[in-house]
Amino acid sequence: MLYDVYKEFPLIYRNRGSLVYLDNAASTQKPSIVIEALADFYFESYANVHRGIYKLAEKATALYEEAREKIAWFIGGRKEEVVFVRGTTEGINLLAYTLSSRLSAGDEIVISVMEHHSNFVPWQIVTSMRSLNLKVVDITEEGDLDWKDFENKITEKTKVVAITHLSNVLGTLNDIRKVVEIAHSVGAVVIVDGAQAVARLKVDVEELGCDFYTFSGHKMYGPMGIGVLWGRYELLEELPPWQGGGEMIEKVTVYNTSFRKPPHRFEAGTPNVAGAVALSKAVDFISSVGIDNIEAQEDELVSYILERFGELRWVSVVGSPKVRKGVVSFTVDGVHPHDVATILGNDGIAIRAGHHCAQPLMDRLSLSATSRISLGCYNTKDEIDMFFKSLENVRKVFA
Amino acid sequence: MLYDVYKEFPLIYRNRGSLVYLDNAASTQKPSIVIEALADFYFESYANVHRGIYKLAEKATALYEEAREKIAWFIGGRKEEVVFVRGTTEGINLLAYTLSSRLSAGDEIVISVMEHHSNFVPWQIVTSMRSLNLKVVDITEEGDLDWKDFENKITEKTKVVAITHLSNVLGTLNDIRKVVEIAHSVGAVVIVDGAQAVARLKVDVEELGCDFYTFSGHKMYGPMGIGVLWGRYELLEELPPWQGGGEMIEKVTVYNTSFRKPPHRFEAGTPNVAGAVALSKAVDFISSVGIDNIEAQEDELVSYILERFGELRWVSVVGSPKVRKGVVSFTVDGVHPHDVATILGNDGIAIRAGHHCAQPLMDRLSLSATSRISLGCYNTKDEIDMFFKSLENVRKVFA
Amino acid sequence: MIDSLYRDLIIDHYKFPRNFRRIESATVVKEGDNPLCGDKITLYLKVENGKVVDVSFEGSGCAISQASTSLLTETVKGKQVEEIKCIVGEFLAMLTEGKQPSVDLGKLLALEGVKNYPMRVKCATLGWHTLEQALKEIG
Amino acid sequence: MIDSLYRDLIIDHYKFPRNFRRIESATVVKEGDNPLCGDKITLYLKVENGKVVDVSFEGSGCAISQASTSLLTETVKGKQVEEIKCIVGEFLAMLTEGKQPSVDLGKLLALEGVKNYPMRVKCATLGWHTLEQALKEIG
Ligand SMILES: Cc1ncc(COP(=O)(O)O)c(C=O)c1O
Ligand SMILES: Cc1ncc(COP(=O)(O)O)c(C=O)c1O
Repeated sequence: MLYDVYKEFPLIYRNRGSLVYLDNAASTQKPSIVIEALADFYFESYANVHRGIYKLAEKATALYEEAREKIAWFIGGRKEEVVFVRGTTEGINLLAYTLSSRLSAGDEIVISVMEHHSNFVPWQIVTSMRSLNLKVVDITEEGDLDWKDFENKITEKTKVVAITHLSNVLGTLNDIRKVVEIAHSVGAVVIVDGAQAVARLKVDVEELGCDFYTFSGHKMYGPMGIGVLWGRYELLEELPPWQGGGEMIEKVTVYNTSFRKPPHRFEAGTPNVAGAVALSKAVDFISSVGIDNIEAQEDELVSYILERFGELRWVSVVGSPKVRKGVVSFTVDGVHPHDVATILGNDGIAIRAGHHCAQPLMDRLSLSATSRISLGCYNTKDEIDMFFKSLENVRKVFA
Repeated sequence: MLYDVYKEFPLIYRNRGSLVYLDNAASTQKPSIVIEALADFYFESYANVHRGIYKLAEKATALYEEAREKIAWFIGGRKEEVVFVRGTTEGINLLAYTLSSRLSAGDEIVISVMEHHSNFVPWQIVTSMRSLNLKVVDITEEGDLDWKDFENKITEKTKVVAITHLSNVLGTLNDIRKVVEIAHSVGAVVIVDGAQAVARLKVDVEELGCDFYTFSGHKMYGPMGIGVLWGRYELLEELPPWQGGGEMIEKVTVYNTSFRKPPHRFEAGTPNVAGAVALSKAVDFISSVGIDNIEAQEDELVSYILERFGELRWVSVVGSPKVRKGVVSFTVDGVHPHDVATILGNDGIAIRAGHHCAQPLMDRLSLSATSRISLGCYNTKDEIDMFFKSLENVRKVFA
Repeated sequence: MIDSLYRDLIIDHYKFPRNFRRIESATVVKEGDNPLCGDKITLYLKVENGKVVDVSFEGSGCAISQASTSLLTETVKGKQVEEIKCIVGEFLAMLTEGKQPSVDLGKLLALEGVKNYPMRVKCATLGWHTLEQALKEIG
Repeated sequence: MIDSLYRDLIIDHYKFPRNFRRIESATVVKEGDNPLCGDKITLYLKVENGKVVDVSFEGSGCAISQASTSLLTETVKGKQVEEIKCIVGEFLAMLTEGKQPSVDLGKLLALEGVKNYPMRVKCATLGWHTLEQALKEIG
């Protein structure tokens, strides 16, 4: 177990005993080196990037591009395939707008019913704009992708398949290689929403075989306002720009503009350099702890949580996927999830309750909301025990 | 003069004597309170916002909404009219995509030839997508908006007028009230690019009378990755969403979604809460120094710079607008601006050289590039003297 | 502290909501929901000569939203519309602005603790905002 | 330090560029530009039996880009294409990878200082990348 990792997280360390932070799927806390990298950048190296011909600007530019390199390394991609965005949501919107501009009426986009709103709403917007068809793959009773339904929904007209790597509600780890195999067989490109996966298990985009992979910095111990869209270079090269502005152009005349190559084509305006630099420190942090160690520890805690829940007749765990990572949703008989979260919150246990930005999934499960535990690398067995102790209070209040 | 303000900027203060930072139009340095607010947020109050039912999330949400309120106050708007974006570029792209979706082929968008690429390229992209006409207002020889040309270009078909408040190359302060008067007479909405203005003079959106105003945090002593789009509520309410995802929806079903009211409708995904909170500290900083004091000091330095340039026969100042704020572009006879910037940079004088993301303006001026000084609140007369001393070196090298 | 939120009275009204039924002959039926958290209610009012002679609700959601609406029905039944409007104003001011009520809110004070839970205030006010809308409709 | 960049030789070649003219009967004409900073050149090569018998350029831009191209023309004139390819490789490696050249680059060493100015390396290499393209074309 990673007993001492929590010491690297000032907010966690200082509030030890009074705060049990189990809302890591919403956002993780930050280790000191990330916060300090952010502050240091502004203290020591601050300048806008690109084309500044003085030392500070050179330094900022170098740091920004090194961050890109580090992130490429982290996910097994190439530097020029890494586009900095605000987060997963922006990454998917960028793809929805640019990919759909190349499609024709009647073409199909396939997603799954377990997607987060960020992998639902952009597709709804662009499919209705362009008369495309949005098809939604169902899940099994256990909460796994329904492969039969998936194969049925994939046709020769399918151009894009967008699937989450790891469900933020069910904890289901989807078999992306299988998704890719089926999707590529009809020539569709595969987009993977990696928001929940990237801080929980080793991600290698080449091994997964997908075409695009996107994730948020703030869910992987990095700062807010920065995220990553990775795409195969040949595919990025074919995409038109989305946002226009500085940094993404080659030459602008009054009525015409030529655009730079990827990744710059997709980074209009002043980028969040400080965010990118601090995100690369989050990668350093994860690497130093070891992503496999984080995964093993979270797996162990998940097993423990499921075991403890199994002892409570008045709690139902939502879903039982084949492979579950870091996330457990549950409901308490006769108590609304918001009331559960309020009572736990009052005991210093931070969990999330609601639809988790996955209303279509909630509808599918015939639930209006769930309570959710989601783990981070700093969580310990003691904390899980504190959670269960507080859960008894929920029971008492509603006795 | 604001003699001591520079002490609040650690990077400026520590490098005093060896660094003269005159590239503030690209980005400003940050005062301690901004950097500390950023770090403190992560140390003390970190959580994702909205719908977290525990103390940390409540605190983060409250800080985020207070930041919105502070920024509304700063520009004389209403809280619910303030949309957080990454920066000016994203603000204009959001407007270009959403406003244009309501226009018909043949409708006209009017901009000016002094616009930054961020107020050029998005309009080029959407006008070509939707068969709209992009019209570009000329400038006078002095570098002011050509009002006659402006009135000629405005017709009954003009639906949008997008103009910079303050040119990042010429330093021209445009008379926005006059723009508004003419544009509103044909029912066009007016978008103001406030990137260069908001840290240099008092901006009051009601007084200006414009419909949208957008600016970047990093150019007003705030952090990167955060900016503001202000819009009249009635107009924001009419706009469709642009990016889709969490936080901006009311109810999502598999095939249909209803959207929240502004400003949330336009804030898809996890926002940059830390950035917004730190930006509100930049507003506190500006307010405590006094925006009028900053303006007065920059005005004084600009006069001094122009006076000194006037004494040098081998330097030409670009443009002589009626009202100039904080920005002076120039060229040195026989020396390319990149060489000027390199030699100055070598002496620790940070200026910018190039097209300043305003290639159409460069073409209009028949220049390929200029060198540019742009001021911040911490610049002093001594620093300007150091600049001029270094400029003599440029001459010597190329003697 | 949690007891100041989930008072026995609240739990009781959640578990055994009062006036939880339809009124077929209602003067006005009004639906209210908090789409962000999924609470839903339908409020039935029967008004005669400016007086609420019967009131009921149906709905689903958290303890706070359901208990608050249940308490609402108890409070307004038999009262004049004008008096009810005053109570609604006082109740909402208590929760959203932290104001001391200037009339006696009786049992409704059991909900005062909600004001310390900003994320839950919307739950407690759902029924009351719906009532406000309903009263507007009858003029 | 600035003198290591703007050596007298560079300034001289900037002010008085050598072989700054068109070659009407050129074997290959190649344009190159750095759109991001606006430097532009056109390179003219006349090749006979694998040998560059004449070379010239036209262009505009900063001192580094123009002087570097001027020096280029002086360097390659009269040399075999194969030998030139080698020089191009060594020169680019010196500036972009900081490698010690393994052949004597002669006057070109005056440009070595550029490697300390990362934002200017593209200026110094513009002519050379254009030459590379041109040589590819003649095969
Ligand atoms: C006038 C003007 N508009 C827009 C921008 C773009 O701002 P940002 O890059 O922060 O989006 C800038 C700054 O580069 C500018 O000077
Ligand atoms: C699976 C999944 N996808 C996408 C997102 C959206 O991420 P962000 O809000 O950082 O854009 C989230 C997080 O809320 C998520 O859990």
